Order: sequence, then structure tokens, then C-alpha cells
Amino acid sequence: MMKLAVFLSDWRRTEDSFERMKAEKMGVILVGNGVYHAVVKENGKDSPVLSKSGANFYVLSDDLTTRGFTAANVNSKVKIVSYGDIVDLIMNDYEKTAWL
Amino acid sequence: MMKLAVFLSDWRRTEDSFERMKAEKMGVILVGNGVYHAVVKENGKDSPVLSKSGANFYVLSDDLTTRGFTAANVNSKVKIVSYGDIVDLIMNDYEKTAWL
Amino acid sequence: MGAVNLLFVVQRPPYKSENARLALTHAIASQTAEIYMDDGDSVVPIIVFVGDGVLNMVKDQQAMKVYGVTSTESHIKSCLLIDLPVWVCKEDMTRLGLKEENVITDAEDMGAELKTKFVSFADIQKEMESVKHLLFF
Amino acid sequence: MGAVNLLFVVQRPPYKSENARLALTHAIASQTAEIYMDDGDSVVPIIVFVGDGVLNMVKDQQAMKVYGVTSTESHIKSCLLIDLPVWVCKEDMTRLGLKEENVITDAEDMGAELKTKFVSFADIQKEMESVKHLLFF
Amino acid sequence: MGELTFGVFSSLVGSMSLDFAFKLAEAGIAKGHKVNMWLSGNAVMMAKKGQKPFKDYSHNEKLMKELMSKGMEVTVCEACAEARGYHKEDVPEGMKRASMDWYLAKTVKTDKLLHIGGE
Amino acid sequence: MGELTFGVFSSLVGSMSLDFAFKLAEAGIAKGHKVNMWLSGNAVMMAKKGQKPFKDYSHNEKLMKELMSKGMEVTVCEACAEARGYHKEDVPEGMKRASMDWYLAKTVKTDKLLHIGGE
Repeated sequence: MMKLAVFLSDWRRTEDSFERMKAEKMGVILVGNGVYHAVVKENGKDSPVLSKSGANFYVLSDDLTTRGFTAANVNSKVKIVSYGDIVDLIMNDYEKTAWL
Repeated sequence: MMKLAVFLSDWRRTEDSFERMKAEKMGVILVGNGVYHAVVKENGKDSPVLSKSGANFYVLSDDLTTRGFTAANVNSKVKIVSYGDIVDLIMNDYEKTAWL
Repeated sequence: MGAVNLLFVVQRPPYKSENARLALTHAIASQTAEIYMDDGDSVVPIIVFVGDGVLNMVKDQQAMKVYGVTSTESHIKSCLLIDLPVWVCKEDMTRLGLKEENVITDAEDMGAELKTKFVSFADIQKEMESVKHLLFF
Repeated sequence: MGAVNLLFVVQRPPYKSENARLALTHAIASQTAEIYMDDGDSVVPIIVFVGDGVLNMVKDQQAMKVYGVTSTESHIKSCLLIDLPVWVCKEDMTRLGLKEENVITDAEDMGAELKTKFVSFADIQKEMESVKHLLFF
Repeated sequence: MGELTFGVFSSLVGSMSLDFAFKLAEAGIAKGHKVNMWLSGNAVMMAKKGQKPFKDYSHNEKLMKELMSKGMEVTVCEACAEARGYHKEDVPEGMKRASMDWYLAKTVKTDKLLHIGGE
Repeated sequence: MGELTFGVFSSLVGSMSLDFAFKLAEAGIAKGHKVNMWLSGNAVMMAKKGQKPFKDYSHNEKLMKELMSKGMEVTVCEACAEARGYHKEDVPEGMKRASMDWYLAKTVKTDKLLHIGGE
């Protein structure tokens, strides 16, 4: 098993690798348009991304505010992080990365 | 109502304008990776694109062969066309176009 | 030809592609197109946000502060300022949980009189039927 | 460091983006990377097609004839020729209705000995776990 | 015979939408239509001459020049080009640079418009 | 302190993935890490100097130069650049051009790799 940091940068995703991959420890880092998974409830429901079992969720603060969202909008499952925090996640907390 | 030629160039689509738009006469022209809608049966089923009611379906021959498919693979609902045919469809058969 | 109507349709979110900004800047360019046209001709654009495109309308976008890039919000307000109609699909706002208080409803801070118009997809369909050309982004 | 394993994962179809071709050409570049490395170091890539990426494997691609551009097929065969493992996810082939007779199984016409390996996603998962770096396209 | 105007926003290498547009333009001209092309966004990558015709990459310069010699007007977005570091001296012969209003004006008289808005 | 290598394939203007990569590199360098960057595909658009810093468009040249002055290595894919008409004389100062094997070699010693493969 592995410790994996997954980056999602899209809202409508065209791959299903995310659903299929498993990791002992998985961090899901929402950046770019991936931040919508942290703040938008389509038809009142959380994004299916947030149901990935056992994962830790992060969202990049700068990419939230760029799109007009703030901490107040963020799903309670998701931790708000800075660019510096993402560096630490990559360098210290996870063995490898996957930008899907 | 209108006579509309719709171009689809993606396999996994991220818009839903296609499902919502209506036209008195609609031509759906599959180009680029849109050609997969004419030849791939996911889980044995036709692409949902081909269920657009009342539409005429076309697929660009050059984009089929580029991707390794031939006339033999094409769904019977879909007519195979050339670049010249697409020019005629745009100039003679439809009033406006929508590249989705 | 007289006045030619164009419908600019933005159906994808901002920033992940250049689409939304290019739709807005091209629509705004209608203002100066007369230098290339015959007397009496004009282009009359409407810009409409549908599907995930309604995410462009979220207000307080900090793109300039964060990335040094003009926000989509700022371009939308420029449209209102020059009286270029900005329409947003109501059904899609509801689907994505956006309320009027979350989105750009006017550009009063810039002195614009025109306001965002909240419309149904049926209204947009009608407009698609009546214009000469469709420009999907 | 010795030999470092890399997994190139192609998860999208060809031609609509440069992804698949760049994955292949970068993987092939492992052959000449030694000029930048210390003695004894090497990179050992595997390239795997999953999800819609399996559409890259369809044979008889006429990209050169139609558009004057090297086909993805030709790059895949180049991989086999230099003994670079090419894996394809069996479950995704089944899902998209592709049979072995529809896809690139070898590059015998180029003199390659290595053949395409048809694997399950579970095998791919195992490989993801064992390599040093993942490169998703 | 009619007039067909393209607006293309896709990059030179990648989606092959530019390749599509040039081949469709070629077919249109062969049928006697007047064809105009507006290149904006990443499609301004056509506004840099001296592109090496490697067989691994889309290369539309040759076909574009051929079509321009047959009367196709090609104009690129000036601001989009400058933002990418393409200057006046980079422009292939026969191609024009203008503001976006050039494209808007073309929509008035053209019979049909094919606007390829995405990548 | 560790070593972090980026591979980026996204265009200068559009997805903002390049902007993301440069800002993450900046944060990495601020924390004392060694950072390398490989630019291929449409990301070779960084290999053209003289990009006008309009505020409507992503502009990473200034930040990239600043980070290079702090030790970041930036290398672009030579063939990808030539195919787009970017030649040796277009390269911003401090940036290198090489074949794809440069990137592959970097993956050996780097602690972590962030490969941004799409647009």
C-alpha cells in the first residue's frame, strides 16, 4: 500500500482513476476548478468526490477566493490550506503524487 | 424554431447544452473525439448522444480512420461524411451552427 | 444588413480555461466593430451563462489579488457598464445552490445602470432561435 | 539510486489532447536519460492505458495519412520495439467493447519481440504501489 | 456561392481543432465559397512563423498559406498574440493582426459562422 | 530539506496550471527546498521571451526569473519548442532547452515529483 496525494483540478471530471485507486493513506488536494467539490452542492448534495472513503481532503485557499468563495462556504470535511501547506503535504506527509 | 447543426468533438462531455437544446431540424456532426459516439458501445449500449430525438447524425470519415475505426464499426443511425459534405451541411442544410 | 444579433453562450466554469474571459472580451468588442462595417450595420450581442457556466457569476472573485489576472467578474461588470445584456440561467443557479445574493447582480460600483437578468432555459432557447449566429464557449 | 521505476498512466483518449503522445515520447526518452545520470542509475518506465485511455490502443490509426501527424499507434509500437512494457487494462477494454483483435498486440512488423500485456486494474494498482513516481496523463 | 467564417480558439498542437478548421476551410474553398478565419486565444499560436514541420506535431502553416493564396482571409487577435510574446515581425506573410472587433464585424455579412470556442 | 521536481504540460494562458506550478514552486523554495521544473507540451510557451504583461492574461515570466535567480532549474522541451516556432534566441535568460530525457533523469534523485500531465 502507499501514501498518495491526489490532485483534482477539474469540476466535471473525465477520468475514473480517482474512484478506482486505493491507498493506505490518501490526501485529496482540491486546486483550480477542483475547489468546486469543496463548496458546491449540486441538487443539494455533496460532491461524490468527498465520499472517497478514508481520504483526507484539502482545498487551496487562493483558488477558492479567486473564484469568489470563502472559508464559510467550505464543506466541513475539507481543510483549507495554503501553497506552503501543500508543499509540506507533498514533502512530508505523502510518498507520491497523482495529478489526475 | 430553427435548423441547427451541432458539432460534438468530445467523448466525455462536460456540458449539458446538447441535451437541453431543441431545434425543428437538428444535425449532429461527430468530429474529433466525438466520433467515438458513433462507434463505441460502452457496456454494450449505444452512446446516449444517439438518442437525441429527431436528430440526423453524421460522423467525419477522416476522424474515424485517424482513430483506427472504419465504416464497418459505425452505428446504423449515423451517416459517414467527408469534409466536403460538412461544408454542404453548413452552407445548405442548416441555418446556424453550435460547436459545443 | 442592419443590426445582427449574436448570442454568446458560456457553458463552462471560469479559470480552468480561457473560454469565459474570451466570450466576454469578444462580446465587448462589438462596441468598436463599426470601423469594419458599412453604415447602418451593427452587431448586437447578448451574453448568457448556462450549465456550469453560471459559476462565472459568483461575486467577489479575487483573481487579481491572488494571480494578478483580471477576474471574470470584472469583465462581466464591464458588460453591464456598456449596456450589454448579461443573462443567467435560473434553473442552473438553483441546481448548483447559488442564490442571487451570491452572484453579480449589477455593476453599480462602476456606475452601470443595466442589471443581470435571471432567465429560464426556455428564454435562452427562444433567444437561440432568434439570433443570426450562436457562439458557444 | 540504482534503477528507479516510473509508471506512466494514460487515462484519456488520443488526439483531442497531446497527452497520450507526450506520455509515450517521454517514456521512450528513458532510453537516453543516462547522459544526465550517475553511473549505475537508470529509469525503468512502464506505460499503462486505463479508462478511456485504452482507446489509444485501437489499431490501424490513419493519423499520418489524414493529418500528416504520427499516430499514437506508431509511438506505442516504438515502445514495444525498445522493450518498454505496454500494459492495457482488460476491464476497460471490455467496458468499451474492444477485443484483442481490435487493438495493438505487438509490433512484429517493426521487428519487436515484446508484446502488449493485458492486465487487470488490480495489477495496475500493485504497480502504482511499487514504483517511485506516478505520471498521469 | 456563400461566405463562411470560422472563429477558432484552440492551440496549434493538442486538440487538433485547428487542423479540423483548416481542412474544412480547404473543402469550403474547393467548393467555391469565400472563407474567413479568426484565430484567438491559444489559436494565435499560428501567428509565429518558422514552425518546424516535425511529423510528431500538427503543422498547419503550409496549408494556411496555400489557402490564403486562394483568397482566405486569416486574422489573429493582436492582444492575445502580444501576451504570448508574438510580435508584428513574427507574423507569417499574408496574415493580419487586429482587435476582436474584426471578428464581430465579419459576423454581419457572412452567411454562416462556425465558432469553435473551446480547446 | 528536500528536492521537488515539477513536470508541467499546460499552456501559458488558459488552465492556470502553470500559474499554480510557479506559485507552488515559490512556496517550496521559501521553505528551503531545491525545485526543478520541466516544461513540455504547450507549457513550452514559457520559452518565448518578450511576453507583454497585460492584466487580462497570465504572465509568469517575472516570477519564473525571480525563482531561477534563487536556484530553480527550468528546462523546456526542445522539440516541443521548435515545433511551435520558438528558437534558441527566443529563450528567456537562465532557462535551458533539452530533450525529454532531462526530465526522466531528474526523477531519479528528486525526492518528490509533481507531474501535471494535462491542460
